[in-house]
Amino acid sequence: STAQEALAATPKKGGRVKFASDLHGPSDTLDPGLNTSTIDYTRGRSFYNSLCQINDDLSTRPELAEEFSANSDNSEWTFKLRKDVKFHDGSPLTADDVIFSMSRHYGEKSTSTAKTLVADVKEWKKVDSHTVKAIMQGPNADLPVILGTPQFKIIKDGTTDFQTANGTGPFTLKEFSPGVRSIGVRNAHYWREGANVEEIEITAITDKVARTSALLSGDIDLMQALDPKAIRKVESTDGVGVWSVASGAYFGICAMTNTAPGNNPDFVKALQYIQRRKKIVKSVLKGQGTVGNDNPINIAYGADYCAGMVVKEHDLDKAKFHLKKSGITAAELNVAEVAPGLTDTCLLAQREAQKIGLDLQIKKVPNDGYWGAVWMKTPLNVVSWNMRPSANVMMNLAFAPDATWNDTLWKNERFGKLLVEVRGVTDASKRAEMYCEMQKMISEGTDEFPGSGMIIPAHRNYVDGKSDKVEGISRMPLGSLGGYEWPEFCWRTDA
Amino acid sequence: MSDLFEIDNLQIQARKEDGTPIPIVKGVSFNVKAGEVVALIGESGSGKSTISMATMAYCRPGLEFPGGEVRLHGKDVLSMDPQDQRKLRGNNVAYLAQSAAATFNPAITIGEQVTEAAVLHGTMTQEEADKRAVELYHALELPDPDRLGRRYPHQVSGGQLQRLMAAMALVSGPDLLVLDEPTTALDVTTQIEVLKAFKKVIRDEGSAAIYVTHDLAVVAQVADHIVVLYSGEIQEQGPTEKIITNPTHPYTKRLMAAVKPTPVAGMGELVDDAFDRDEANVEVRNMTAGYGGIVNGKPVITVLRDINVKIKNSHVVGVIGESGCGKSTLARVIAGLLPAAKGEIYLDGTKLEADLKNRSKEELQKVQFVYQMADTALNPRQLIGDILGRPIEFYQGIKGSQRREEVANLLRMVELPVEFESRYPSELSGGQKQRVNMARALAAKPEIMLCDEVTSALDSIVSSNVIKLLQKLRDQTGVSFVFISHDLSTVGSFADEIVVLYAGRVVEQGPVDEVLAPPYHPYTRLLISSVPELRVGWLEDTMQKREMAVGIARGVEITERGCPFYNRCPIAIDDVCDVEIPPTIEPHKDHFITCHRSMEDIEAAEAAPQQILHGFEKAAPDNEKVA
Amino acid sequence: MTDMTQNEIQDDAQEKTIYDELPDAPPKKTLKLSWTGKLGVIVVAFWALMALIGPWVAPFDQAEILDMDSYLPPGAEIDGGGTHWLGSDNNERDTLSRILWGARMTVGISFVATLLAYLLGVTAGIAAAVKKGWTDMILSRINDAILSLPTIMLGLLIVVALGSSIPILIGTAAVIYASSVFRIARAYGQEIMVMDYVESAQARGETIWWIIFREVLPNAAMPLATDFGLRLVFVVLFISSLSFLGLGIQPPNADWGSMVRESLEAMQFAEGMGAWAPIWPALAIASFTIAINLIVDDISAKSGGDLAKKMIS
Amino acid sequence: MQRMVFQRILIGFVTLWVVSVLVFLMTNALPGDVAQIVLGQSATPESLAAYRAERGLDQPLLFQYFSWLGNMLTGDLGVSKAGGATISSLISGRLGNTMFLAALVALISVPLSVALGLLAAMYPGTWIDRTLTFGTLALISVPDFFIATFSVLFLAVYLGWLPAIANVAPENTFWEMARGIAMPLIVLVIVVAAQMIRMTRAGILNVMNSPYIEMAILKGVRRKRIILRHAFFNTIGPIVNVIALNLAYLVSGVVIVETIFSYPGLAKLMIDGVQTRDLPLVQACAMIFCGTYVILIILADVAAILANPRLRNPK
Ligand SMILES: Nc1ncnc2c1ncn2[C@@H]1O[C@H](COP(=O)(O)OP(=O)(O)OP(=O)(O)O)[C@@H](O)[C@H]1O
Ligand SMILES: Nc1ncnc2c1ncn2[C@@H]1O[C@H](COP(=O)(O)OP(=O)(O)OP(=O)(O)O)[C@@H](O)[C@H]1O
Ligand SMILES: [Mg+2]
Ligand SMILES: [Mg+2]
Repeated sequence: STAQEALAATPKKGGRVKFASDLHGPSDTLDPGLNTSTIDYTRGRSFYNSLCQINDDLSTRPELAEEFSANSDNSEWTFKLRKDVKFHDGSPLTADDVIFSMSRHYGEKSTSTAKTLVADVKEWKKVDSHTVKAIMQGPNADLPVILGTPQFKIIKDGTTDFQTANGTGPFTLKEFSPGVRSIGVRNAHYWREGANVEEIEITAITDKVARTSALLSGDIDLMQALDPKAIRKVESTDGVGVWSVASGAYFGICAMTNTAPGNNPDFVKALQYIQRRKKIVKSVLKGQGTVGNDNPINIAYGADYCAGMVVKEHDLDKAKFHLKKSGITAAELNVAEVAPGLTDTCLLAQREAQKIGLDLQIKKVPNDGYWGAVWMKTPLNVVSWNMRPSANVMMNLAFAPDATWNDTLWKNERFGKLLVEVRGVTDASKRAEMYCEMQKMISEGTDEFPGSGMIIPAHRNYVDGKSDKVEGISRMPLGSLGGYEWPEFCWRTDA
Repeated sequence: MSDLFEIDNLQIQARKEDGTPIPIVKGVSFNVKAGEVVALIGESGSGKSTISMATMAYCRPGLEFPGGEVRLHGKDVLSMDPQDQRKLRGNNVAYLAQSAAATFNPAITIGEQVTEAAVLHGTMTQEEADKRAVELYHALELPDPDRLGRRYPHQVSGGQLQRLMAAMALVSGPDLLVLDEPTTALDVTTQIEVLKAFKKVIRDEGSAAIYVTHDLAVVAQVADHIVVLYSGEIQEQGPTEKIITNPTHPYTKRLMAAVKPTPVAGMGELVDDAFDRDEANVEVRNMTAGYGGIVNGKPVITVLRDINVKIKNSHVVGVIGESGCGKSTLARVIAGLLPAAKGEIYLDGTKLEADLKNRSKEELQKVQFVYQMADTALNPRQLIGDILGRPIEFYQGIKGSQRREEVANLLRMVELPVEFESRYPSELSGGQKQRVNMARALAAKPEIMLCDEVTSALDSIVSSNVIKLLQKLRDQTGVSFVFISHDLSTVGSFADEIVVLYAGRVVEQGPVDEVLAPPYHPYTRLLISSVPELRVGWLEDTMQKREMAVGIARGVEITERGCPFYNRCPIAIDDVCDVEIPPTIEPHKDHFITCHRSMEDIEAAEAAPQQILHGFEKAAPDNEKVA
Repeated sequence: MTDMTQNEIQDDAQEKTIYDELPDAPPKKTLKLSWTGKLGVIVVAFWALMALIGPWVAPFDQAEILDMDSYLPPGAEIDGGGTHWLGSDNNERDTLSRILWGARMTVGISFVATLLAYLLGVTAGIAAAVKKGWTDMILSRINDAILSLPTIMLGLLIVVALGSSIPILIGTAAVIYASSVFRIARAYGQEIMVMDYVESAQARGETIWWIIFREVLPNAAMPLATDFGLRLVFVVLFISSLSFLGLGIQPPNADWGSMVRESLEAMQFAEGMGAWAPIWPALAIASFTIAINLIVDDISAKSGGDLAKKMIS
Repeated sequence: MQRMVFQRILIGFVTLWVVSVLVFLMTNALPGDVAQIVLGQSATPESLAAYRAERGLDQPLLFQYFSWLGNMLTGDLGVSKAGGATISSLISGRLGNTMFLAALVALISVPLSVALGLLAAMYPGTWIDRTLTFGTLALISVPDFFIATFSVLFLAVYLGWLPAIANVAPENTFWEMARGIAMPLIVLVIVVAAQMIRMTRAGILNVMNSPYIEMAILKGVRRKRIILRHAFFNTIGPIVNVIALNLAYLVSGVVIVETIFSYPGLAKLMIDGVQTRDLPLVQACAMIFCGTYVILIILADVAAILANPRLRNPK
């Protein structure tokens, strides 16, 4: 894969890389359990390590764990830790550190943002000083991938103060000013080859034009979230380029199923048929995305994607038919620009809705407080999801009947049962069949059991910008700039 | 003597909205020789100020020069290039503006303003100019001459400002002095000093002067040559002696005829008894007032002390006294603009609230105050029609065309053209503003009018007409007046009773005939003998009298102890007058004099003023005690 | 000397005749406009007209998403027929049409909001100066408190708390800007308050309203008018910054400030004249505000510049 | 005079107090339950209650207010709920940055705009005045975000003269600092200058009809001196008020400039605080803004008193 290729190209040592994300602020944190944003994830990847690391194809390989294995039905996972790993303060990594790090995702007092992902681990057990065991409530083949996600970084046993980062990562923390910048210096005592660059600076430039300008003018080397409209400009400028990775990330409109108008399946269908999916990919995403089919899972999830489904084309007749059947003529859609292009997408929908006689009022609401006050609270709203490490995790987060973040409060018991069952299924074709059924339930529903109420017109790529002088960036689709893997592997051609 | 300055067929015009010209000065020509004083006299609004400003190639915004020449040393200043015009102003020609109070910049010290022109034009260094300014302050009898320059305009009185303005004009020793009503705001005693100073400068430096005034008696003292203006045209001009004694033009004759004689007893008219009730219309009892807020029941700066005044129905009470003695303050207290610290005011027998905020609209209407300074009392952004129309509408609810009719009547009453209703105050002359100011009070149809120097800027004809108008009003409607003026002849002829204020206290009070006839309070006497007479050489004669020299050369000192007039009084008793409050004697019924001396002493002093030398030693011209 | 003056003089002064006739109506003091002022009137009139009829003269609907690319240069032909005279925006909508539609929002809202701000700020500010004492103290402290908070923050709070609708938007802008107006009006009010003519009006028993609007205000009108001209721009920009936070005018309605803001990226992203996308609405704002200010200048020149012209360097 | 200044300072404290009440009430009136927003989607009833108890949010509002005020007075600004950093540590560096930039802008813009305003007033109606009028109006009617973005594109991207982001890190050299701060400086000067220029001009022309100006002309005083000495000193009161308002804006209102140039200042911090409902942070920022404002207003009032002898030496 690309990561390996990049590594193979004999990186040069030294130099400094400056990265600008799109958001930061006083809530910046060095506590992996509280991480929620790209800048946090990047910082986490610089100063900490995980037990397992995710490859570009979403398979896993060991990181702090020397090796890991499961029992026959994937209900018990054993991780053997490396013995040569030291924290930045010089203390060695032991099983206690892992047990402590994991324990922070449990209990009432836990503030972890990823606790639901590991809720099915019944117990973390220390086997010996360098071996830990996860005993599951049921079979789950996805545990290593989950542990590869940013929140599960390993910290020193007993850490409570996160004004500094005492991790095992490729960089040691030199400066951390929330909302301003963080600086890491190459960890000379890293347990493996380690970082190529001498220093990284992690900051954010909130304004997208300013961020792009900073890249174009050479003031930063890497930037997160390049506006698709800027691609042409960046590509035509010497010395900088676009780093676009197709992913399963998506945005869409949520029609709450517990209330009107979303509880009317025909209304949802009408909304689905007015979507100009290809146009959204072409114009709004400038080609940096793939057509969505109201299905959270796409090709980026590999085998779990149900490839056989027919994509709903833009069809005003069908839309009109369903709208008529639903008897609804007006609705209000709350929109916050939580993902680039979302407002444009909604405006497009508004325009098309007008053509079928639906008065779709758009109410722009501030991003500020959106997740608390609007999302999952108003009948029609919008959402944006990053890609998750597996289809199961994704659907578990947002579609399971009891999921806290179930966007549309869609309750389909059968879906919930399948979601748990499939984790234990090892037979590939059986598994594919089950996943396909689930995706159809979400996207189309059946006559008795309506679909999820999600309108997902497109999946977007992670589109970032980089200087040509920085190499060694992977194509892992779980986050920007190759899933935040770059701090350890990137290198400067001019170093 | 050669002609220093010539005005040749000068024309100045304004324009109507539609662009048609309104001529204001219609071809005026006269010359000024070096060392000569030319007086411009004429009715209010005849263009005197406009012509004086034209000497510096300047006209007010809205006016323009369509023709004529103004030559200084033979060169036409109107056609000079602007830089040369600027160099001329304040240097070769110095100007004393008509309303001193408004002409001083409130943000700059007096000293800087006085010396500014001389220093800027490079005729003197700052030190030289300062020195000369101090000399002038001395000459003009200004208080505290050495430190006066560091004060700001608001820290001196209106009369003092006018003298400072004179110092400003005199400081650079210009070729031509243009003095626009330089003594209107001054009481007679101070006026003498200022006139003296002008004469001295003109004599010593050989400057020429244009002296604008409506006061013919003053003209007789200072001018060599008189130009009589009417409606922008010259009616007559000639040597002073000739014009005064033998005017030929009918207008000049009328002007002379309208001059009031020196005040004497018996010139007041009898009151029509139609409205005559014994009951006082307004009564001020035991009033003490001042500025700076009231602390412990006493004003921080006490100006008036223990004042008792009764204004009977349809009576005129004249208030006279030197500049700064508290005349305006008295009127302000009655009007409620300045709440008294002590004492009461009664209107028709009912007590008035001290603060006007607590007075009823009816009470406010009944008592109308005419501000002394018309310049600041008229809103510059309101048309005259609105200024006059508002009280009519406000008090009587008259609107629309009827209101316009009323306004027109008011304008006619004060002898202003009806079309002035659509002018702004800045487009009027000084006297015209003063009349509008008075008309505004008339519009309210008051029961009592407090007139603060309403005729000071008016020529003799208009002034006597205004007084006639007031008299007519009194006779018709029974309105009573508090008439504040330093013009003793006007007071003498118009008032029924006189209150003489000195340094915030009543020194004499009584019916006009009593007050203006002996026995006088020493201060009243000084005032009366300082009124200029309409004859050439009066000033010089007066200055001969040593008594005058003694009495005049003093500032007013507001004291708490003793008699306020002590330091100027020719018959003061040391260790008595300066420590004890003088008693009140009543030579006749209702005539009160406040003095330590007995009636006999006072009468004796009248008889032989020259012999009373007491106090002369302490009155050596340069007196440190006077601050 | 003419005969006429002769006659006049011989007449008794009280019976003058030449001025005696009352003109039919007092001549109006009309405002004379300079050429710049006239230009201002023309531009303002144009935008006022567009505020009324903009939607009907615009070639397209403001929400019409035309099947082309975003940020097309001016003059680009549209697939379905028609031309983007000023190019298109990020959503492939016609910029010219949106500017014409937006006139209503921008001109209307900013004008009404500024007027309200003035009504509020001037009244309270001069009232504080006139009344002095406790009224002044209380009004000034409340005002200072409002003023000391950043405008965006205040706007955010008000709109978040009360929701976003055009009346609320106008009210918010009015309250926020009234506080600045208050301070300036009060500063001028205090200087004018000490004049005798104000005292004279008080002595007449006039109400506070009369004193504020007839005695004091006309004398501070010129600097306040200048400030009015500027504040209008601030309101336009304020509304656009609220829109940016998702609080302002709701899509697809256009307002010029937001149009500039939304298409700002074009300066970087778009090619050729397409990069002018934010400039057109910016020009619309500029033309409107400059025009208003040119008129303001003419009004104020009437009350300010006369003596200034007599100065010599 | 001293009494007057003292009085102003006292009034300043009253203002601060009023603001503290206002800030407290307003931040508490923000919609959405604070605990809910802070804890986000992972909130459980128990953790919400725990959060409320920990923050004292279950106490009566009045009590909360006084304990907040008490802490504030003792210099304890509290802890940011999000990152856990103390608010004073979050603020201190940014406060310095904000004040530095504001001071620089003030230093340039105030003399510049007063001078230009005076110049325009000196030659009203002439081409100088017209040019200045058009110039200032053109600048003021262009939104600040437009100027900022344009200058980045032009000066940083196109010409490459200046960095696109404002580098003010402590390790930078003076030259780097100067280059880094140049653009925000230019943009802010443009943003605040226009109003000051216009208002200075208006203030001057407003007193130009006074008789004392006529007198100065009649004394042959030059244009420059008339404006500077005679007119200007009589209108300083209103002008310093406008200046004070603009300087207060420089401290609290420059969100856009801070965002576009990534300049770490207080204004952006406060907006971030509002967005994350970090109430202690918002309150602390608001109080700082108010404090600066109050100081500026006191200075403006004192300047007005100093410039006006009628106020300086009341009768
Ligand atoms: N606002 C004020 N504050 C303090 N002192 C004042 C104030 N106004 C007037 N004075 C002082 O009060 C005294 C009386 O003033 P007032 O105006 O009554 O004099 P006046 O008799 O009317 O003099 P004039 O003839 O010059 O008008 C003067 O000494 C004056 O300096
Ligand atoms: N800007 C103007 N526009 C129109 N008319 C004006 C303007 N300024 C002055 N006038 C008129 O010019 C005439 C002459 O005014 P001027 O001030 O010279 O009178 P004056 O002789 O000095 O009178 P006073 O003795 O009352 O001061 C007056 O009738 C006045 O109304
Ligand atoms: Mg005059
Ligand atoms: Mg007086």
